[in-house]
Amino acid sequence: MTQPAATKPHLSRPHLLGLLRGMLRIRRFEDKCAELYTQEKIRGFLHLYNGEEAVSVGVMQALTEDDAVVATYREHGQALARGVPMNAVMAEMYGKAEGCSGGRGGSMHLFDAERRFYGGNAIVGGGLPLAVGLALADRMQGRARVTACFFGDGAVAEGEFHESLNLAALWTLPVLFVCENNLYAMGTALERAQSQTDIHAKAAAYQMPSEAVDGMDVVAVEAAALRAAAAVRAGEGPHFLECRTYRFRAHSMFDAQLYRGKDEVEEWMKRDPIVRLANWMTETGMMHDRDREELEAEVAAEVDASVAFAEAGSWEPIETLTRHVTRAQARP
Amino acid sequence: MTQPAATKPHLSRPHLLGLLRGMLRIRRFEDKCAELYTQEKIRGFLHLYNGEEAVSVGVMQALTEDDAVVATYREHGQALARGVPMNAVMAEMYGKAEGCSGGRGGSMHLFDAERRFYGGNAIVGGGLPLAVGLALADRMQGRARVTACFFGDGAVAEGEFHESLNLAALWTLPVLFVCENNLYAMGTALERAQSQTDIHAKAAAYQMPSEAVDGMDVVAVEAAALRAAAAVRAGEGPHFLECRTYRFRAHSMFDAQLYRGKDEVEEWMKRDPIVRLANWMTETGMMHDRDREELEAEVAAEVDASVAFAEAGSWEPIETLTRHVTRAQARP
Amino acid sequence: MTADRPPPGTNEITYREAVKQAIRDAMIRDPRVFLMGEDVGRYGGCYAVSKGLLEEFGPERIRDTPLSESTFTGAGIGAALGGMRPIVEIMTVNFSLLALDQIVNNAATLLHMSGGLFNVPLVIRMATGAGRQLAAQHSHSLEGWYAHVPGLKVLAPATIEDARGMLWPALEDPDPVLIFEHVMLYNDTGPLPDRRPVDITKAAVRRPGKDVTIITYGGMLPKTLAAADMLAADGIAAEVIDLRVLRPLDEETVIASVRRTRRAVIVDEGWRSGSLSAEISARIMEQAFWDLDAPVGRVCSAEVPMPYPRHLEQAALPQPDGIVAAARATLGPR
Amino acid sequence: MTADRPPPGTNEITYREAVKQAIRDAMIRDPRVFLMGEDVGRYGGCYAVSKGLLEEFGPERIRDTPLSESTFTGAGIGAALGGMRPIVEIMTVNFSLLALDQIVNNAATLLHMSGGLFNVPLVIRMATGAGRQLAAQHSHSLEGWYAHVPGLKVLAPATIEDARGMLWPALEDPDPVLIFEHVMLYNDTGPLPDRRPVDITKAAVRRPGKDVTIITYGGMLPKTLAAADMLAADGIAAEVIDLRVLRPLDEETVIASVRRTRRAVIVDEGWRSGSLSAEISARIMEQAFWDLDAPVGRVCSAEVPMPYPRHLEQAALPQPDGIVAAARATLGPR
Ligand SMILES: Cc1ncc(C[n+]2csc(CCOP(=O)(O)OP(=O)(O)O)c2C)c(N)n1
Ligand SMILES: Cc1ncc(C[n+]2csc(CCOP(=O)(O)OP(=O)(O)O)c2C)c(N)n1
Ligand SMILES: [Mg+2]
Ligand SMILES: [Mg+2]
Repeated sequence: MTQPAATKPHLSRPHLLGLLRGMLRIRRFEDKCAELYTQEKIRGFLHLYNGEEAVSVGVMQALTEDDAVVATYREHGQALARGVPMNAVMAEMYGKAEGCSGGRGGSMHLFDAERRFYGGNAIVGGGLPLAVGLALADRMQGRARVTACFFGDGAVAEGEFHESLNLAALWTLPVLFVCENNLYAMGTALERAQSQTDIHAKAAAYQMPSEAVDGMDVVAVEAAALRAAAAVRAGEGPHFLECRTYRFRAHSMFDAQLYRGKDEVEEWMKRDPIVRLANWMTETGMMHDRDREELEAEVAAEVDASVAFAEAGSWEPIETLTRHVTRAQARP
Repeated sequence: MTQPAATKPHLSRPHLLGLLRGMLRIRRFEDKCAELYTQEKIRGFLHLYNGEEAVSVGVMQALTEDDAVVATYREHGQALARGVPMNAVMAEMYGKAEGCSGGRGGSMHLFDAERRFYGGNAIVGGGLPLAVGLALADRMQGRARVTACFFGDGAVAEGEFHESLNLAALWTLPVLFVCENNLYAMGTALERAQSQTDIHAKAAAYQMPSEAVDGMDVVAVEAAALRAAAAVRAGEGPHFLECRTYRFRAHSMFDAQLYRGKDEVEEWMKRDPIVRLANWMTETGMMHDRDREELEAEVAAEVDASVAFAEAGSWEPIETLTRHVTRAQARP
Repeated sequence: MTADRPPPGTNEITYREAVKQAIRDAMIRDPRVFLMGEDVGRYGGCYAVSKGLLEEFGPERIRDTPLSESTFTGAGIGAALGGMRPIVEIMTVNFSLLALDQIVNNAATLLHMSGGLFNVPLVIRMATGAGRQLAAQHSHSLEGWYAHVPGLKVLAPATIEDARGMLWPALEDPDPVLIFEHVMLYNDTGPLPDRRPVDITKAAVRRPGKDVTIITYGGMLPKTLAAADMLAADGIAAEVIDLRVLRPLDEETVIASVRRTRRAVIVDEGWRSGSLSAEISARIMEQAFWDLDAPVGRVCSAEVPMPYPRHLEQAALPQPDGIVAAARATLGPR
Repeated sequence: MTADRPPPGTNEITYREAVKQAIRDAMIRDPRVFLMGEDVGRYGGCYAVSKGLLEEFGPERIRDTPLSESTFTGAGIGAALGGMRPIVEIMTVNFSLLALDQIVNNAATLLHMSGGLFNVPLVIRMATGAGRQLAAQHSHSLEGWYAHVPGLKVLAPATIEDARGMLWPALEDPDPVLIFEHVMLYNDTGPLPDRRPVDITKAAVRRPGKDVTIITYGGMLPKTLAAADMLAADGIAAEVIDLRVLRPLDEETVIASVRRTRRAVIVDEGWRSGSLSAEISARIMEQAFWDLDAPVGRVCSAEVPMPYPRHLEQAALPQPDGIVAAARATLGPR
């Protein structure tokens, strides 16, 4: 995990290569998941992050190991960028005991205690109050930690968005609200869900500092996140970051995408955050074809290894069915 | 019920006398309720409207008979100003069969079908979605009616406030949102509930036209309501009216008012909307002492008559206990 | 259903399609009817129930809502008060908790609080149940909670006929009606049923039998019928009752059957403690105790938030084997 | 309680005061404990439970929240995850529906979904029940719903001792615990109990008896004891069991008693259909059927949103007379 030392991104080659690697790991992981889904190795609902990689990778640069993350159900990228080991994430996709949630969570419920990754929440908006509470605990215990809370544009319509932003602002809590605005909530376009489509402007209703950033530009996201996290960490209260992005794939694996045109998708694909960074690094001579190939190979190997790990994993015995219902001794 | 003919209040003597009478009816009714509560004629929770009369009386001027009202649990004033007969309201306080809700609702649940008074809702914020739905029904049925939705400053923190304002604005529905900002939700002062205490500014998050008005000035409220209702009726979509007011009495009959100082209450009492209008009318020669006395006597008689009506009312027989659970034939 | 295989050549239809046809019919029949919920329009419904309806009826009557369960459900209540006949779709029963305040504190109480002035002719449909590996926030069976609430009517169509026939009478009902569609039924296929409405007051005997009564509803009906087949192979004639209406319960049909068979088992996908199965058992206790030859059994889900992996999910859910065992237990020696 | 009148001169205390003392003790004992909810601070609590605590512990630990049940409850979950020991107060169970999503979909599931990584040591207190003429949106008894949910522990202190003694073990519990305080108990007065925690796993026999077991909890305990007095006057010795813990149920105590008395009645203020009383009846059915001499009876609230007037409210609620009649019915001739 990167230790944020400054409030501005380092534009050094190793750093940028790290960002690129971070995004590529997510992209290739997601592509593999799609493949595994058609093979029925992964089941349930599967929400892929293709196109949005710059958001998680950018934001996570601003967090230290002590900070916390509250994620959505489209959280593979959030988890990988946070440092949850790919093996454990892939095993979780399979529902294997070696998964990061012991196999019980699946794609929508990735957890990691060591990395303070508080899940994978499949109730839209349901994570916001948790983030407020985690930040409250930090405040009450005098810890200068940040809780980054991810949610989509769809969540903005839910009552909990409003309640949580107000509470965090009212109590000056150290939450970094990160809206992944990919313009759709399932098949509902932003303008069919919000009377005010400029989401970051809503933070004004809570007197919360707010910024909108190009979510297809990992360096811009990182820069904005660094600024916001620094302010949050300094005790200035919550900050709001709207990352404008786009999902390249369907909402889930059951989606014919009738609600948007191919041309729109193609238009956005031209802004692919990975291609964009890679091209820029190539153009500026920071990266050569061989570097890129090496990176791809390295990531492919990691993904393959994660599949092998998951395949080799074990199923929780059926006898443990009612484990982890309560931590205290069970008696229903 | 006044028919709003214009978008500006008539400052004629009869009109102003009508406003004064409207407010006085509420004030004296509430004082009587307080008395009856100590006599245990009225039970349960009782929330009085003293000090806030100008809000309901002012807003109702802007409504026609066809319009609808969604009220709070502090709704005696809202009901009386809307034209629900005082007898029926008082009988409801007693829980008598002759009450406007057949006695089953009590103070917090006044209803009147004829006046399209959709209650008396004791879940803070719970009425907002109903108002949105009533307005939706009007829109879908092509009726140019307004639904006025009353709620307190406390309700502004609830998620339903946010969801409802968004939906009404998104669908351009004919709702007039009326926030009775009396600075407290029970014992919680506005600044302890909201990071942004300028409530009317929140409407911007929904691109909704909004205005704050002196809720202690009935003419100002009427004027603002007329403007807003006219726009709503014209199909411009929802409008937001924040009426800045104050409750002179405790939150309910179980409240020692530890959370506010006597001086603050006294300061606000100087702005008593009834005194203010009466004084102005006296000063300008529109009202003479005799008029005032007559008015007081008339209102006192009406209140006394309502008590007599309620006293003479009947109890619903116990055999009818499970009536009105479903309208279809019951079988639990 | 086991007994009812369509003869070859007959039109077949899925449960999903039957629900859609019911909505379509109602929309055509009554201009006050409209459908409202998340992604019912452009997306076609999260379980593809409403696919195509937007094109046919337009966005005024097939309304995509923002993610705001409480408010669009409450708006359904308001629209019903205002003279419309809304069908509100909530994607999944787990999300309905966000709208529960509106349903319990408003929809179910307005008629009573208003002394009979304001009824709420609203239909709320939602998916329920597990089996698709959707884990602990999408897989529960909470319809039993709704069946607890006076003022509501609760339906659970388990057959294609009911999926098609229950909506219209629900819309004609003056009170709020909730319809629970089990996610594992949507792909069920069967003969195209009549367009006519079905009776929404009675339970149905789906299979007659004399040895034991098995009472179930919704998504558990196919499994129960499978269990009855297995029992039949062993010479045990199980009577299978599909409750159909979870509130108000059709006690008569249940009690009459139990009086005859003298044995009963209830199959309910809800978590056992406090599920609807308990209410059925208690009513049998109260009304047929002296007729019973054995204690009434229950087959329910394990008391665990639903785990994701298939083997654990299936282990958590009632299965035909378990139903057979419970039925046998009522017949076995003390 | 009938048996337990305080000897003259002993310190007396109200149930309300006992709850407050429990909170105070916990705040002093563990700096991680704090209280959060609507009007718990400056107002002193809607039922005056927390009056004075703000002055003693300050606004950081006695936190008035905005009206936002879902978020402050969810923030309690988050704070518990973050190492605190929050006590969240929800004014009334009817309002808790606004927070139910957080409680069911997060508090109850996080441990399981995370494969045991994240437990939620949170206590949620709320008032429940009727009797104060608060009508159809403030008077219900929905604790039975919470008792349905795996992952939660549900307590119902019916005595001053339990009101004082249950909070600390609830806070020590690694899992979310809900505590239901019946509004009609707050003014109950009795001797000052010990500061020591009580066992929160067992039901209590509040009055021993041999003829019939009456099982109840929370606000119905005083009425049940009154009924037992009335029965005693007629020579019928009723055993009164106070469940105390609604989840997980202490089945052993209930079943052992019923096996002895061979008769049982359950008293529950919830609406009858689908109330916790059904679960108790079903468990007795399953585990003590052969020991029963009569069907298990239930005394519950009428299935009506609570009406406001006193005579109707009282008619809707279980009363000692009805309990006596139900107990007698189990003893009468077939
Ligand atoms: C409370 C709730 N309502 C509905 C759903 C179903 N649902 C799952 S994802 C989704 C869309 C969410 O959109 P957004 O917040 O923009 O996130 P994105 O999928 O675009 O990342 C919906 C409606 C849900 N999971 N939770
Ligand atoms: C959802 C909900 N939470 C809490 C309460 C308890 N309660 C009743 S009135 C009230 C204060 C509401 O304040 P506001 O909206 O400002 O209205 P006011 O009483 O000032 O008119 C509270 C907290 C409630 N009735 N409903
Ligand atoms: Mg989105
Ligand atoms: Mg207020």
